[in-house]
Amino acid sequence: MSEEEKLENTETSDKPLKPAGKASPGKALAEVTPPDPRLLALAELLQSTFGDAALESVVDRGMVTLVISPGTLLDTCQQLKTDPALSFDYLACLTSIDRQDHLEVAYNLRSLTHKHEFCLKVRLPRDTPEIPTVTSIWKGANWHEREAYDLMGIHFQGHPDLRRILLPDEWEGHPLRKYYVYEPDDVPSEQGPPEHLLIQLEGVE
Amino acid sequence: MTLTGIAEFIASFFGLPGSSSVWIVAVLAAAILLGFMLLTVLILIYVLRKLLGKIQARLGPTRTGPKGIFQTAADALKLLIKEDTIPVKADRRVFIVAPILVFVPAYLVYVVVPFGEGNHFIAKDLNIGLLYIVAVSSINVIGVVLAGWASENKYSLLGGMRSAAQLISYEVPQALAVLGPVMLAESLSMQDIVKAQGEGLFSWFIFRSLPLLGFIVFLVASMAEINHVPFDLPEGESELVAGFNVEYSGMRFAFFMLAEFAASFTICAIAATLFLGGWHSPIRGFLDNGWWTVFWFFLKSSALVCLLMWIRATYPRVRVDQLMEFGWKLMIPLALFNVLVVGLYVALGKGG
Amino acid sequence: MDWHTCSFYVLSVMILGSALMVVSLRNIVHCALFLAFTFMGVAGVFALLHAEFLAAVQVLIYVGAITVLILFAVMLTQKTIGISLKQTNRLAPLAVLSAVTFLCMIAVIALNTTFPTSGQHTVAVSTQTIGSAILGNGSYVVPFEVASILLLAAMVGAIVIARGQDN
Amino acid sequence: MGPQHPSTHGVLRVILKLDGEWIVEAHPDIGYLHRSFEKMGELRTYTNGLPLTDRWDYLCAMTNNLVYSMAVEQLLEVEVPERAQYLRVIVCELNRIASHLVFIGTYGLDLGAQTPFLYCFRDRERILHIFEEICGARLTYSYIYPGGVSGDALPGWLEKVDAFLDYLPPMMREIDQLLTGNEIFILRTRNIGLISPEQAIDWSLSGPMLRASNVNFDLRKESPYQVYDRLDFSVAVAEQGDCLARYHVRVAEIGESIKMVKQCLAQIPDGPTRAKLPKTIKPPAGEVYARVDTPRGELGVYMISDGTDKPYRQKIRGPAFVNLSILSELLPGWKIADAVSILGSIDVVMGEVDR
Repeated sequence: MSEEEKLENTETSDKPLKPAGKASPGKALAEVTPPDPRLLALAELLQSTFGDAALESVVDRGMVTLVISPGTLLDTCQQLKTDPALSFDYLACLTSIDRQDHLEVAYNLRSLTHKHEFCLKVRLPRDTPEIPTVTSIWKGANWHEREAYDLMGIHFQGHPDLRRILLPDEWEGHPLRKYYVYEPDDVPSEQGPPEHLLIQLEGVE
Repeated sequence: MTLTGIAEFIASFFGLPGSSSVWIVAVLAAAILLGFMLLTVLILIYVLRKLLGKIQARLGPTRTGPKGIFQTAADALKLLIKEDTIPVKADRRVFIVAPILVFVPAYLVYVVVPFGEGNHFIAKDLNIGLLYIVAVSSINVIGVVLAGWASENKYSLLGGMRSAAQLISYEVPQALAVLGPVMLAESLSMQDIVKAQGEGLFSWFIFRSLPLLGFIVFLVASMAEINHVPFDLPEGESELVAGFNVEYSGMRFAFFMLAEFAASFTICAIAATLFLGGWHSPIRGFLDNGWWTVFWFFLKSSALVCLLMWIRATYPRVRVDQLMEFGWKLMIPLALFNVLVVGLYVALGKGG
Repeated sequence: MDWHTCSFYVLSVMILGSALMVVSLRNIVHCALFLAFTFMGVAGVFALLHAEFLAAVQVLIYVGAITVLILFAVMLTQKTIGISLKQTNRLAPLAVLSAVTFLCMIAVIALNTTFPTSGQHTVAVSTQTIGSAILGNGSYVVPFEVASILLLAAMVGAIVIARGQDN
Repeated sequence: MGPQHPSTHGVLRVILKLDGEWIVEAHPDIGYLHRSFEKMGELRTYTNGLPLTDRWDYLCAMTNNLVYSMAVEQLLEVEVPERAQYLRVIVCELNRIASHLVFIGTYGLDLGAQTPFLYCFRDRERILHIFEEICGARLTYSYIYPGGVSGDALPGWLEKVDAFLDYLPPMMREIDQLLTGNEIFILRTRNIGLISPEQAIDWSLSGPMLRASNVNFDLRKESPYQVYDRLDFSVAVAEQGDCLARYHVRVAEIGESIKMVKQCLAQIPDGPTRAKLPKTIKPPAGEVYARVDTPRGELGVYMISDGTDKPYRQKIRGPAFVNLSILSELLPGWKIADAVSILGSIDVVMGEVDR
């Protein structure tokens, strides 16, 4: 699984800053475009301020990604917003991702003053997806978190009004989970991956 | 060939006592007025839809008959055929009486409207003509409130109360605005007011004393009185679903529509009579007698009606508290000021 | 029996009838409605007496303002939809007694005053005469002004009381 | 204010707690138009996932296609030919004009003025006609494909766009006179539904909602995509942050869009309109957040590919979804009649709120 192999090689090479623009099949242009120097500078800045907490930092196709552990989320976000050099005052988007063996939450943050942005990611264990809410820092996260709870089942501690936003309240299960198959007539099955979905996952050549 | 002649003929034909011809004249006049009123409402609705269409770059009704002439007749027929539902919990009797209480005042006002010169063009030239109009037009408040209350649903009750508050708060400026012409003509009777504006264009009350103020105050207050567009709070679709006539359908709803459009013609007729010299022609003496006076009267009233429709097309709705504020804090002081100025004008004019 | 007297009888039946209904009906909004009809009947009688100004004022003030005021008061104060009041209570006998005595008093006064029963119509009271009576020189100017001040005070008082709830 | 209400622009339900005429609490209840585009996106390949995007914000489908195609192109790191980029900007700005015309029309209707609605929709009809000529559809265009545009401009199409751009300004002045100068319209919108700049940023509003609260942030200027960096246009910003300011920003944006399309028509080069892409697109594994400035705000797509021909995850960041979330803090304290004008000024399209 390409995701796992990316994880291994970062562990072994003790978290260097790795431009990931490696050649990939089906590329139209001849050579690899080096990532924008400004993004490298931003990644450098983030790496220096959160050196210890940052598990991994990747600059790939125009987006800087910084992965941190869930425990340190609240104070890193607080620092991101208040630190004058960073001042990420705008939460553009909050995405919940199901990586089969674990869940992920990605925060796309942007600074209107310094005009730079990056993606902060947090990995959560699959069985107990608990994470503190950031609505106290950015109020815009309120509905994003309710949607993540509703569709992905991630529980945000301390959220002022955590209930389903899109689906009817009495709906069971979280549709965006990979194994979620909604058979209209019976209860959605979450025991394990149904056959046809499994085949599709291993179908990577 | 006047009405009284016809009445005597009918009285003698049926062998009734001679004196009862007065009754028959009244009944005949009432019938004529009712017929005239229904006719004007039909024409008015059709013209409104065509004019709105023109203003809004579209055609307006074209299906029913050439150029959509029978559109209003079709509407009326539809309303007649539609089933007259009465909500179960509603108070039946009041539910039935309310539309009549709204319709009758609009119809009664026609008694004093001077369509032309001389007695045979006015139903009854009461010497308290104007006061009669103001008094009669205050009755429909009861009809509106009862309609809202009788249909047993909180939206219509709210709508009823709101429109009653609106009607009452705009009766005051309307009555005050009417005082201007009364003072200038020193009489309440409509015919006298028109006679006082006899000397051509600049003798009209709209130009005498403070030009236009009395006219504008009267027109705006009357528009609020008949829930015309900038003040059509009760049926503010976007807020309450509908006003006091939400539960009415079929013929009863037609009463409300009839009352609204008849009232819009009456206020234009009264405005024309009070401020635009009623049935007088703009140039003194020119075409100023007989049937021509009726022509001038209708020309002026329909011009005002078109002005009202133009306003209907362009203006959005006012909020409730703005409406009340506008009424109490602007209209009434203006009306009082107008009365003061006209009073001074008349007093000075007479040499004290 | 010309139409003048017959319409008088019609009007008086209407006034007395609806007045009776006002007192006897259970649903309070119906009473208010009949109150309006009573006032209209009285206005009709004024018109019959050629006091047109009074008739119009009667309609304007009583029907247009006081009845609406009562309707507003009734609807705003309590849930009026569908409840019916018990019209009679313990004080009924006392009420009947006072009504009867009042009736006798009027009857006595009515019997021994001689009304000027002149055949022709009474002189028309035109608005000019009323106007000069109220504001003309040496007439009822003072009581008229006092009354208006009283009304003003009442209105200001009402507003103060109503506003009192907010702050 | 239930799902079926004349002024909620689609199936939005707002639970209002009232004290007489005043609103005490407001809880928007959405989800009535939820078709779970994100789940459907995961089960379709990159190419046949595109027609889905037309149904997100059905008033401005061109920008939905654009953001989806840009996400795929960023994953593939493929360069789109010049002519295609110009055509994309032309159709997106025309779509913005059409969407703002719908806003002006319905906003007037909310407040009771019937005439502007018909004028706006008459002009919008011409834009839809132009779109119909180039891609055969009036609302669901699927015109912008990953790698370029589906069809080149037919001969005479650019001239038609040019003619429309000359026809529109006088019409806009007419609509302007109808509403902007109208005292009752101003009475109903000035200082109503005030949003402070800090509040706007904190609630991460975007588009006209943000720019009306005196925050000069426009994606087309900050991180220009396609050929926006070659066009000179000014960002419409207003100070007060009330309903009237939002109305003025949108009207000004129509003027700016006209200027932009005029410049595009002047600069558009010849050449291919599609990049060479493999039959089945299989971008290398990775994550991308593409974002575009639509008439309602920042429409973003966070797309994750795992090397297969179907996106692994496709999160849609709807601008109206975020703009609507401020309603619960914005409405309390105003009257019901103001709620109608505040909701109208947010210019909500339920398609991309509920996804």
